[in-house]
Amino acid sequence: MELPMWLADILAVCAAQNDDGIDNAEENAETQAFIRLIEPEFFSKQFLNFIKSDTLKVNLAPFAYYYKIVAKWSYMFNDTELVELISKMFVARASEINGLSYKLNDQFSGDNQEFLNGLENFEKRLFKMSHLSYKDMNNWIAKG
Amino acid sequence: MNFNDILKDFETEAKGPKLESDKHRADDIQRLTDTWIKEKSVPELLPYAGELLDRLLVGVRKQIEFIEMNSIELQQDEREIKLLLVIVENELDRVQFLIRSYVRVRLSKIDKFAIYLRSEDEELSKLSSNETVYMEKHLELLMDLYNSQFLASMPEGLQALDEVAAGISMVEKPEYERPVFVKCKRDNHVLIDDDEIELTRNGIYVMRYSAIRDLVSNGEVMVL
Amino acid sequence: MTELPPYHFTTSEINFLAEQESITILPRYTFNGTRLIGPRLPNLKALHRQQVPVWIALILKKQDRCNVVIPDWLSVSFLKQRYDEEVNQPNNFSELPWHWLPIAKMLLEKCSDDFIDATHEVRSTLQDLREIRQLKARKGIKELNEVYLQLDGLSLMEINEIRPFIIESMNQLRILSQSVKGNGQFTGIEEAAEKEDVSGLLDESEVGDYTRDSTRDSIARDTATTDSVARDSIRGSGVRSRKPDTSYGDTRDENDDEDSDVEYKKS
Amino acid sequence: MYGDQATKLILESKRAQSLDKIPLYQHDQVRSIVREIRDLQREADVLAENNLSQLDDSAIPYASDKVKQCQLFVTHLCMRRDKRCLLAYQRQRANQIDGLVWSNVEVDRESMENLSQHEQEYLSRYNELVSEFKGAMSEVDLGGSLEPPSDVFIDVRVLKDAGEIQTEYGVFNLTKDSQFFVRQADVERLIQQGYLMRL
Repeated sequence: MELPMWLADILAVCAAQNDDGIDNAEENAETQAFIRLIEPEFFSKQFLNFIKSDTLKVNLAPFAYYYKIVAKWSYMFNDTELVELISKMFVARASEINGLSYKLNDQFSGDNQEFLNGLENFEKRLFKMSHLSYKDMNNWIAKG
Repeated sequence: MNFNDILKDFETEAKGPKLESDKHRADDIQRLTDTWIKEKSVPELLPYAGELLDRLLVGVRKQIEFIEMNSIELQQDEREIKLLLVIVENELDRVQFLIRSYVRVRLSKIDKFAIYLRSEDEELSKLSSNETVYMEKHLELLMDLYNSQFLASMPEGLQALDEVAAGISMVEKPEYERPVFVKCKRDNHVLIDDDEIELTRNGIYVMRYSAIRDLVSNGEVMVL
Repeated sequence: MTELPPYHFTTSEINFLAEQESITILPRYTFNGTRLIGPRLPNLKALHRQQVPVWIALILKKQDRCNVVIPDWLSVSFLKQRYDEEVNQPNNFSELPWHWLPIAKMLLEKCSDDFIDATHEVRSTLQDLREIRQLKARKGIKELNEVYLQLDGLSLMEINEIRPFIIESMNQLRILSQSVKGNGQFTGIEEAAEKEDVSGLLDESEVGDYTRDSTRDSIARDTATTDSVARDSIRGSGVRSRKPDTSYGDTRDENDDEDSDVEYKKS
Repeated sequence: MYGDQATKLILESKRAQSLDKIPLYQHDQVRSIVREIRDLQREADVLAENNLSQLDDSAIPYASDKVKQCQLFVTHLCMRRDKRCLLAYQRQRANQIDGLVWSNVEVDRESMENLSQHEQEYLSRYNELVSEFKGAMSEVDLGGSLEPPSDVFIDVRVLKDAGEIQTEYGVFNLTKDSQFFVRQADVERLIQQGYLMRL
């Protein structure tokens, strides 16, 4: 079954309790989470391998909030490996974002355009902010 | 008042009262500038610089009077007094800008963190009395708006505004963990994730605010 | 609509700060000082050097009341020397005044006749210096991590230029790393969600469906935060304090980039 | 599904953030979410009652108990989410209204009509509050520009005869081709209207 994350998240974490909710070690041992999350495609081995080999080519745009989802997922499953991999990916992509945001004309083509199209929402915001800052600087230098 | 201030006071006392007021004023603009930068840069609301502002506002009033007095008698070709007024007015604009921006930055933080601020005495004590009045009244207006728009027609159990639903609090707090740029006035060290990090004098660092919050508040580290 | 975050300073604000710095002038005429809110403007005597804030110097200059003594560092030879240092020490920024960019710009614009060196030469040397330093700063960005960055020697205007990028990126890395170090607290996640204020909630409401085999498992559309208002009646929840999470050092590799001037240290 | 209406409202909010104007208040949307919340509450009440009555009944197997619990839990979560979306929507609009108040510009009729009646009331009350706050620090125009001052005084040349203007610095007779050194703020309008040119 498909659930929105806001619901799935809490259901997966919260255990059902067959009493009035008194925390009791014995009971906790017997309890189970309401639901079990199925590993989504974007955390599959295949996808993660793609991230490793082609960090800048990965299209994250379809997963609008990729980093937020990673943070939630890692929290739930304490997945340190995932966090490490994704952090590395982020650094690589962020450097590229910074490099492109520095370009003065807003003309992007080929690989650059493809990379920008593949950004997820936080990355897009980062790009825009960085671009605004560089622009402000260049306008200031040109002024007067 | 810290040790340096006390030392400075001794210094000025030795030079006599006439210099003291001047010296004080000289520092006040610098203090205002620093206070503004700090308030803008850090994620939390800082204590209101009331005494400093009061002193500066007296200065502002005096200069406004000065301009009014002198500009009335001003003749077209009195370049001398005109130039003087230009300088006075320029400075006035600069000080007014700093105060305005400082007050507005604070207001936006107060609006954002209102519920959090009023829930903790320590936080509340950072507001001026005017700010407290503003915060309470603004909350009241918002409350009325929510209530009349939809909240009142909801089940009673749902009418609170500070609950923690699905593990996420509705109360917005300052992002203490957000990184800030700092410059160190002397060698120091901080702990981040159990790692001890050496800070060298004049070094410029970016690190999470929570790690250097104390050093910022005692002035050993300058936020940029 | 993306705006720069509130902690960011605009170039005009940094310029404003630079105008508060002191500079030496040589008055052309005698001029009685005046009381100001800040330090008094002293009486100016013709051809007697006097220190005044840059903004006053520029007003006097505009009225032909003074010449500005161009600081030593605004000479071609000094700047060229700094440029060589930048080239020879790829891991450091050379030492320049805290406000070198705006002060150089203002003086070149408004006091060009006070320069001893040819201003076009000063300009082009400044430009070279700026470019090599900017390149270094941007290279340092590859050292982004969740703990800290060290950028000794950068001036305020240069810092400001890269500030939003660095702060937001480091914050993202910090959120990611804390998501697995939270130890039973929602800390990292909660902030991840709250970070963007109301827009955070707006953002996360977008739907995305992800499929794996035949089972569908949608994980987007999460929302988290909302600004809200307290009532006097507080229901049990109260305010949770969110102290920084401390946790053991992480396992990132130490890959100091030789070419970078940004120190990145990890114990 | 429950929550869909709320998601729509939030998307509307997101859209509104990128507009210069505050869009029309979504009365119907808000009402239908409130209705959804009440429906959920009724459901929750029923579920809770059933749960209670089943507590003593040992014949009911554990698993079904758990299903009921889950149902109840989900119902509550949906209600709370709905509510938070409403709050976020309203807060975002209130923020925009606040911005309008601080910007010091006359609110035109069209913008006013996009606000709900309660929002209009909020606007006028917040306006009062802000005036009160500003009044407490009259030495500084708190509603003024947040841009740092630059060129407080400027040189201007008169392009068209504009008669006399009165400023703090005396009276200027603006005859064509004459030049003046004036406070920028005093002549901003004349420059815009083409009477003066900045030099």
